[in-house]
Amino acid sequence: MSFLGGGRAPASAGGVNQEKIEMAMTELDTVTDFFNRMVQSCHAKCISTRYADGDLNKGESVCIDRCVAKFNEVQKKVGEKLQSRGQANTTPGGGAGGFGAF
Amino acid sequence: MSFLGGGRAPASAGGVNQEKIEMAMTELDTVTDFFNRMVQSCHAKCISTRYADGDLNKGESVCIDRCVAKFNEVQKKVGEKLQSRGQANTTPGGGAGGFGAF
Amino acid sequence: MSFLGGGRAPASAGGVNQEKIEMAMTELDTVTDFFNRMVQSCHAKCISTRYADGDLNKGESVCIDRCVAKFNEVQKKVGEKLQSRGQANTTPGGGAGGFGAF
Amino acid sequence: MDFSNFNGAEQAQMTKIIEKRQMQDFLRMYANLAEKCFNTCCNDFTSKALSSKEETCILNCTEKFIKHSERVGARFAEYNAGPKSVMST
Amino acid sequence: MDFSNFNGAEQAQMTKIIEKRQMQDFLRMYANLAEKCFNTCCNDFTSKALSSKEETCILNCTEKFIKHSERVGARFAEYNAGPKSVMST
Amino acid sequence: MDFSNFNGAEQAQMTKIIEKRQMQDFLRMYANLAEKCFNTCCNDFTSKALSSKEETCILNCTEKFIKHSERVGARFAEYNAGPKSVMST
Repeated sequence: MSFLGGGRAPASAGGVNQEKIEMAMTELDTVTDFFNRMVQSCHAKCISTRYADGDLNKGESVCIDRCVAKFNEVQKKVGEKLQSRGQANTTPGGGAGGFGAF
Repeated sequence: MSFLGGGRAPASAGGVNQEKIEMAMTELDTVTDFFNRMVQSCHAKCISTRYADGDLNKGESVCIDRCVAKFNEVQKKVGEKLQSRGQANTTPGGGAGGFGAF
Repeated sequence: MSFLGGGRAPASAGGVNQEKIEMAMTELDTVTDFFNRMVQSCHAKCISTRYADGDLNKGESVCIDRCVAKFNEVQKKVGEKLQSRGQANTTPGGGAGGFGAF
Repeated sequence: MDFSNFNGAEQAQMTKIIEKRQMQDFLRMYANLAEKCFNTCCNDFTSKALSSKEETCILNCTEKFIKHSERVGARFAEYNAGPKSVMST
Repeated sequence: MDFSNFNGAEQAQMTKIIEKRQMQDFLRMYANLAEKCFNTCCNDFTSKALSSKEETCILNCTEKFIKHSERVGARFAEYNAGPKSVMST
Repeated sequence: MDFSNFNGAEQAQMTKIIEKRQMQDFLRMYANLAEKCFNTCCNDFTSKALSSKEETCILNCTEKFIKHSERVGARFAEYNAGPKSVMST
């Protein structure tokens, strides 16, 4: 990952702050990962797999809207819970990091 | 990912074109990802999980051959469809890229 | 990935052996991946998804302990088997590497 | 995301990185979609050719997934509009 | 892992890298947990608000997953204590 | 893939990168296989030791997966022989 290079080519080569770039990349990757999981989960919850045609029907469309709302809520609740637990020992190497809601 | 270093150590350090290397790596990763998904999918479709012995039986072997053929076909059809749709707005950040069939 | 930079900024910049760092990162990633898969698998095997409360009950706790033991055993058996097969042709690009048990 | 505190050089680097990420994301989405539609639509391995029924299923599966993703993306954008940040500690 | 043969500069770099990996691992765990609890707890899409039943399920799912991970981690550490290495060829 | 338009230095770098990727791919395949065979073969947690039945299942699962992968690889190579490229725009 790009972030790992930080030590190697440290900060401001031509005015570029590598730390800032890496933070932005982590944020981008996190949002992308979250979005992709939401797409997969709401697909599983809302989309009929008979595939008789290629359009979303009314029921599917409404389901998607509610699914996105609920998925966002769940993400927030889980985040608050993790934060209140001061989550720190889950992974072998530790696991830490401050984080808020999307 | 290696590709991200492009900006940092730009092109031809000792005659090496980093852009070319990164393109080749993207291609390699894409083929590997595709192959791994084919292995997983055809395993799920063709291999009995009773595991009474360690050999592929005749039915499983024939199934694998057909599964690989179909998986390749599906990959091509999906690619053509995506291309005809001019797929551009699926991911939060956009999502683009020209691509052909394998 | 960090490992890929090896060629670019080769070894000992300020006494740092990049090869060693990369080997350590591969090891760390491998252990983390293994641990995460164990967490997922044992969760699926042992944890009731009714979620009536937030505590592990006695049965779940005992199940987790045995699950971790078995998962470790399986990992070792699979590793021995792969090693005895001299596993070399599974991926498109080849696939190799010496490895022991955890 | 908010790049207003990025200088020109930083914005240029981010743009390059984001373009590469988008290509990777697209390729992953493509592979994932092909796998998903294959798994749903192909269940008969008595022949190596796609039946017309399977082909229709694959095309509808692809079409529907795109529309689904677009709708999720539109709703997601509404929820995430404004200066809130994932990393806001 | 054993870093005793790492010099000061190498240890400093490893520490930086490991901290970044930990943050990435944490974020992935978080996303994965939200997805898992959503998939298990939310099955009614006649409303866009979480029902109190769903909310309780989400909180218990999260709590239980953390305790589960901690227990797996503790057992895992026992099995992997000592100078054995994954990469020992 | 076609590396004929790569100069010596570029080919050397690609070779190094590919070797690292192969090791990573192998390790991921190994972890994935262990997980898959565990999930299929181990369903009894009244004991912490593998039963002989489970052990046989694990060995056959591994053996069969390798043969499966080899066969898929052989067919895949046939389909992808020739100068066609994934990235050919």
